[in-house]
Amino acid sequence: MRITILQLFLHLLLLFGLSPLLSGVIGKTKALFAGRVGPPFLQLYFDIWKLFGKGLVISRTTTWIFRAGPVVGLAVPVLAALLIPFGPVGAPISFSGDLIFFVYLFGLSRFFTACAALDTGSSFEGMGAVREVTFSCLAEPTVFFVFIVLARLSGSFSLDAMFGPTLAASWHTAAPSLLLILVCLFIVTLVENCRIPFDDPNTHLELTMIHEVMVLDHSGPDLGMILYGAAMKFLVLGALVVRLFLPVTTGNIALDILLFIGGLLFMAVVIGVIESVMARLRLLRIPQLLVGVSLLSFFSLILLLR
Amino acid sequence: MDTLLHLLLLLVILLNFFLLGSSRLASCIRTTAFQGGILSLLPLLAHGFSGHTLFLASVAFLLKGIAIPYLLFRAIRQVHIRREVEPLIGYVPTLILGTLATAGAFIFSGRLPLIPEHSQSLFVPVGLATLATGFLMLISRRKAITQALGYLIFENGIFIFGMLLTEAMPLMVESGVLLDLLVGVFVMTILMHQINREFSTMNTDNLTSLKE
Amino acid sequence: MNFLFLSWLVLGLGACAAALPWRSSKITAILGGGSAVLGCLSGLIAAGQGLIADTAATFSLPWSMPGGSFSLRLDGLSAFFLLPLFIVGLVGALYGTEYMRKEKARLHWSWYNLLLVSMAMVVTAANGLLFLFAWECMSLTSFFLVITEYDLPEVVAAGWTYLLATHLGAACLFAFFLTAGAFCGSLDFASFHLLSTLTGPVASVLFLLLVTGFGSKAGIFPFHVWLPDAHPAAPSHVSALMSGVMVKTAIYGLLRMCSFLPASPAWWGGLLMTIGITGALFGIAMAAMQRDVKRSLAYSTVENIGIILLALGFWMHSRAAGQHVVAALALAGGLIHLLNHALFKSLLFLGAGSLMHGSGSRDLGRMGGLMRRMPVTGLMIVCGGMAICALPPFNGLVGEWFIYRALLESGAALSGLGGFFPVMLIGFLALVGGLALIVMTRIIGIALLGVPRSPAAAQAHEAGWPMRSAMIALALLCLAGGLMPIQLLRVTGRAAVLLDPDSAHLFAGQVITPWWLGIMAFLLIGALLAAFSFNRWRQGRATVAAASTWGCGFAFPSSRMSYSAESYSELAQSGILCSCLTPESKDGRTIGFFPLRRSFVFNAPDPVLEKFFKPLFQRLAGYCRRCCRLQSGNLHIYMLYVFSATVLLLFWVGLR
Amino acid sequence: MNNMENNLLALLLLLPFCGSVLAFSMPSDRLRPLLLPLCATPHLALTFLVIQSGRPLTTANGWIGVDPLSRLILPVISLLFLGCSFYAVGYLRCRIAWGNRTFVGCLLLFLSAMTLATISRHLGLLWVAVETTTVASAPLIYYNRNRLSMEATWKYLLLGSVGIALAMLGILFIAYAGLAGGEHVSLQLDDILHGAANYSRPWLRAGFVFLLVGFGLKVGFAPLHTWKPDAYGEAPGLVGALLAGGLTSVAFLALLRTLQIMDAASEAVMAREAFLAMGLLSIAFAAVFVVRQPDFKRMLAYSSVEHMGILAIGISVGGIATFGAMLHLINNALTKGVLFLAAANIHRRFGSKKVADARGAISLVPLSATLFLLGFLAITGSPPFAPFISEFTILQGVFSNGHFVTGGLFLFFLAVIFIGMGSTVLSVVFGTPPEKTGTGYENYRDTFATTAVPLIMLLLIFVLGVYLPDPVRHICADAAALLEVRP
Repeated sequence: MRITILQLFLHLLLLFGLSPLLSGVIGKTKALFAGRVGPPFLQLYFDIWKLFGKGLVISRTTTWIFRAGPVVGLAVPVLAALLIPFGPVGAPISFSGDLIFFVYLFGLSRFFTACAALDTGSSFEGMGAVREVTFSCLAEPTVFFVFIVLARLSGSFSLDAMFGPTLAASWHTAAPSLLLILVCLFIVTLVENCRIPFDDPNTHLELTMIHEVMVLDHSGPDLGMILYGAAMKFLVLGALVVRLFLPVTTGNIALDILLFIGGLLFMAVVIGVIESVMARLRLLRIPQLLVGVSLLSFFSLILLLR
Repeated sequence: MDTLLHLLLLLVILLNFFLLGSSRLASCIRTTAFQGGILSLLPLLAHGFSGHTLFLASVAFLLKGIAIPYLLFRAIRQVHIRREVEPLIGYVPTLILGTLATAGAFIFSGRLPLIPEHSQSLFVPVGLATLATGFLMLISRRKAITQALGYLIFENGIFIFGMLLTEAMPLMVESGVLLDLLVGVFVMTILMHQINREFSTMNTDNLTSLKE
Repeated sequence: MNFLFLSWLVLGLGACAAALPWRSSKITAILGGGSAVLGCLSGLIAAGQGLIADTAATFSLPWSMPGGSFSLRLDGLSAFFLLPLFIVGLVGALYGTEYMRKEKARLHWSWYNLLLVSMAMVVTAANGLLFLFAWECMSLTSFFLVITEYDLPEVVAAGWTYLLATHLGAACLFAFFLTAGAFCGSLDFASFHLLSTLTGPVASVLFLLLVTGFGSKAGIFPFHVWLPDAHPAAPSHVSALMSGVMVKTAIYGLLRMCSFLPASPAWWGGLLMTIGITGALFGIAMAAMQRDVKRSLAYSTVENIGIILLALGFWMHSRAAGQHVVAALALAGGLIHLLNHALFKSLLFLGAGSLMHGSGSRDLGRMGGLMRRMPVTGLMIVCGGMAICALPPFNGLVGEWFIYRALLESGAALSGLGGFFPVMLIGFLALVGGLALIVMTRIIGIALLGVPRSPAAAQAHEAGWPMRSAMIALALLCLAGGLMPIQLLRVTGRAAVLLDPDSAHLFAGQVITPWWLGIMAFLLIGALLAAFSFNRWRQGRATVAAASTWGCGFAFPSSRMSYSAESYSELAQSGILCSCLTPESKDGRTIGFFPLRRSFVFNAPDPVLEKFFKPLFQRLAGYCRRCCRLQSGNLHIYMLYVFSATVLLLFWVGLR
Repeated sequence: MNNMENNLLALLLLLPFCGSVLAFSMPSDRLRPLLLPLCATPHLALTFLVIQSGRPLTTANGWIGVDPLSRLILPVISLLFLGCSFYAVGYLRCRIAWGNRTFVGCLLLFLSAMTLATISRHLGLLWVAVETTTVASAPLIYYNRNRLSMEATWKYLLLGSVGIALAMLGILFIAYAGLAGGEHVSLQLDDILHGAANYSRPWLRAGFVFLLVGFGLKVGFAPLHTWKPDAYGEAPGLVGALLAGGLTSVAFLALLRTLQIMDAASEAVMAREAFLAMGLLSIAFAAVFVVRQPDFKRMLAYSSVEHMGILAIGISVGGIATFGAMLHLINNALTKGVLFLAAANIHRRFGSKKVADARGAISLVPLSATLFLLGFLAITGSPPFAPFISEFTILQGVFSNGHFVTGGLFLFFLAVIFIGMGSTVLSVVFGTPPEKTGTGYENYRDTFATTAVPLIMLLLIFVLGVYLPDPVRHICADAAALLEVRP
């Protein structure tokens, strides 16, 4: 338990403080590409703060599950964040086999968001729930294959050790498969957090949405908690991608943290670039692409096993 | 004595062939009665005159010669049919099969070791031949009465074979055999009467509705 | 051991008492249900004693049957299987007192009590003949329970397929026990250790007999065809008992007999794993397409049995390969999942039963919005759903966690292409987990949430206190399992040690302890409470207004506009599942300008049954009927048979 | 043997015979059925008295005697007849219009013939007794007096007589084998067994073949079973029960006598192989014919063929299987009794034996339908009932003597028979009842008289299935010891 209370505080500070900033950066990059000024960096902070203060309007057909959706949506990313290292800051909790808990934790949030969507009884939420549940079912094998490759390289089964110091050394030994996993993890992050190639976060056409349409009926503090949870989830998965991409540790804690934050912002810019360059894929192509990605990650494992 | 015995046995085989070949019912019954009469003489010839054989011969003559043919004639009269319809496999093939069966009987009895005093007698082959003829009539004939006749000849075959063992067969069992034969045929005639009343014909073609 | 006899005595007396024609069915319910509850209680004590005691309690009585002896043996493994039996039995009895309709209840309780007795006897029998005796009594009593509502033709058809499958399975078991008895001289399990001296091929034949015999009762993939029909046909607390426990007695039989067979070669484990994973994928795919709630849950039993078999097969495989840590993990995973499945599957079946009891039909298309009218049942079904999808705070995750760790450890350790197989299994298992999520969100979303789809669903009434308390008890057990996984491991350790002696030190030690899972479950609940209090704090000041769901401008949203059961799984069918599983749907495509009234009919019969077993049996029956022409009906042919038989026998005798 | 046993045996024989004579002479149709139970109960009492004395006892001239085999079969016949007689009282009351002079008379004659056959120690006497059973049962089968029952009777009679004639030939061959072997010629079973060692081989074997075919025809082994479905299908259920339970056991006893002779003549191996072949053939035929059988009484006939095959296999394998076969004789008789009587009630209620017409019996005649279902489960060897124990013991004998292929075939055919019979029974018991037909059968209800007997028999099988009482076990063990092959 080499984690000290300071590191835990730093961990939570990064989680709560930094997560809304990423969507601000993405918004700014897309605006830059589109030649417009775009919303300020801190737009999401203001939205969440505003929503926490507003009143609540809920549908007559809903039950307690509708109110439980946002609660789980907020609690799950916080707990997931405790399991993974933020750059140099080690994971507060790490035990052998926590990757399984990590994956099924996100399963819990998916379960409640889908049920909350179905609770309103409207066809749009139903559509969103079906898509969310079906596509995530294809993404899970990819996550597991990524974790197996890392477990095989690091020799341990806890996320903290997998994304820990051994990562830098393994880049030299198994660079090609690590590169493949990086791509796969990046795509999974895009799928899970409703970014452009798979889902359009700020579209208004319900037929094309996946995540947005599920939260259509939420309002006030509930909507705030959902947006904040989504941002934190984006940060958690982003942290994994960045950790994979920048395994270097310079020994000085402050410099490493700055490097980590820079990596995150750079990733946000990359996603912003992708979103402005690509359009949303047709809905039927997404399962094929997801299966392709899981085969890719499986192939990277074969590269390793050879 | 033996030559007379052999003659009678050969006569029985000839009667067999006649039965297989003939189509008229009345003559068949008379032939069977005649064959029954011959058979009832056998115990006297084979084992001399003793109380046992005398009684046996008389009972056999009474049943085979008189009682059963009378029953069959009565059955025919009630049903007033005269002629056996074409057997399943035709007269000539039946006769050929009859000869084959008799040859088989002789070969088969050749393989059975006989005790010295019986070695010359023809009882075993003739018995088996008559048995085979009876079986053949049961298989090939259509009319219920001819099937009953076939059963009678079948019994005659066994009766001939029984001659070898008269001292082994106690009186009571011998008469039991004949009694059962009589009751069997009696019940058959009653049934034939019912069949005729039900189907207004004696052949058993329409007796095939009970099948899978 | 004597508590076990006490429980059998109480159950037996209850069975006889309930069979008598009492005036009011209330007395029958009290007598039958009461005796069942008491019997299960004393049974639980016996199971507890069995688990705690180090040495196995044995009991033997000379039985007049040739080759048989009334000998019982209560060791760790039997006690482990008695636990879920009496828990689910107790809860089912409590549930049944209210659920069973008046007129059908009379013989029901005697069959129910006898089923409990026979299952307990199967698990503790120590003699081949007694085992088969109890085994077939179990099949018969469950058959009579399945056809409780025998006036419905499909229930009778389901009962017949069930009886057929169990009887064919029992034929294989007969073959196994008789061959084993022939080799070891006696049918007592004590003498079955001689089986370990068998050579390879004979042991493999015995193993295959075991897999077919017990497989047909456990609902293993190719022999599962009766399960999706029989379980829904039975009353819900009986389906819970059958799905949760009876299927596990088959797994018990497989394990107990395999412990007698010689050290298993690798391909045994491989066979079990392949059957297991195909069964899991097939089961969960079919579960996603059923309109009938209980039929979907029955298919999910096929899936969970597949997962248990995968774990046990992997245990055999890695034990043969000498990886003891991986073997211990897989065995622990298999047994824990088996125990957990008994709990959460019974909870789900009881929940589905109370939905049916309340809303009057099992069809998802006619339910909807039942959560508002049946809050407790709804909450219980959500808990069961979370447990079956292995979501954290509940016990479902503990079993799957061990299985995943076993697969991961062997995937990481094996070099070369050996590691290929466990990794592929992980991929499939993750896919099955995802599909399970689809199935459960479908059932909960369509049945409980949204807008009522039929007038009956609109007036659904909540279940009475016995049904609710039964479900609450099971839900609490599931939650306790999730929060205290150490206890689960300690309970399964007693059984696992008997099966795999050389992994005893692992179960005692810290190598495979799920301690952290419990901590994380507590942390999760803490986080949820914190988030909930934050939500209440922020919402506290603002006013909560209720309005109709935002319908993008539609003025009168109706229940027909919300997602239905078929449309929910349609994307999964087209996207993921292979074409051979797609259900038949006579869709009412509208043609022409003024289409008449169109209807859309959708059902998903079991493809293995429809495309393989039914045509096979029809053709066999056709051949038999053609051979029946031998009985042609005319006397001459019969005479010819007699004559030819005599001649043939004479020739045969002559030749010898 | 002192004269007390002497006249006990004589009484045992004469009682049913006098009953039958009385029945034929008694005028009133209403009182005559009461004769049946009046004769059956003392007959059962006498049977138990006779088999009390453990040691085999024979009369002075040695023609009549009780040995372990007859001590096993006599109570079975007597018990079955007692059950059927009580059932017959109820049955004949509701068919008073048909008149029952021949029926009751022949039934009692049938019982006396069967008793004679069981306790006869002389082959000729055994032959006469079996012939009398054939002739006595012909009118019983013809009781329904319609075209089909007449055809069934005609076939039964003709095939039966041919079979009996062949058996007679077989007995003569055996006698001549003694003559050819230089032994004192006699048809006494004890003398034959004593001198069998040096009988001449070819005569003995030919005799065995004729006896096997002759009595095999009465038992109903596979190629010779063709009369069984017609006879059992058309006869009233009561007669079917007696034939399937009683007559087959007696005919099987005759075959066991033949086996005893062959064992004594150290020809056991060949004889047992013939039995094994016939047994397997019987089960195979039964399995093929029972699938999709449209008539549930004919299905019971094929089940009887199957169980005779099982007995033959049990005897042929030897060891513990012989004990199983002896036990199976008892179980088979009782279970067939239950099945046939329940089937009779269902037939009477629906007025037809076709599975297409007789549907949904559970809602019309609930008790008989349940008995029919439980009887089916018993006959196909489901545990709580006795046939499971005996079939399992036979299988134990088969497997422990290394006949794995036979055991495998046995189990396979049993499974096929279960499927065939199961679909028929379940559609009869659980189908949807047909709408009101015009026939006058609707007013038939399950009365105490018609369902008490099968219920008691079922309870008996259940008790035998759960716990095998010692006297039954000793009887079976002694009978099995008699058939053990002395090396």
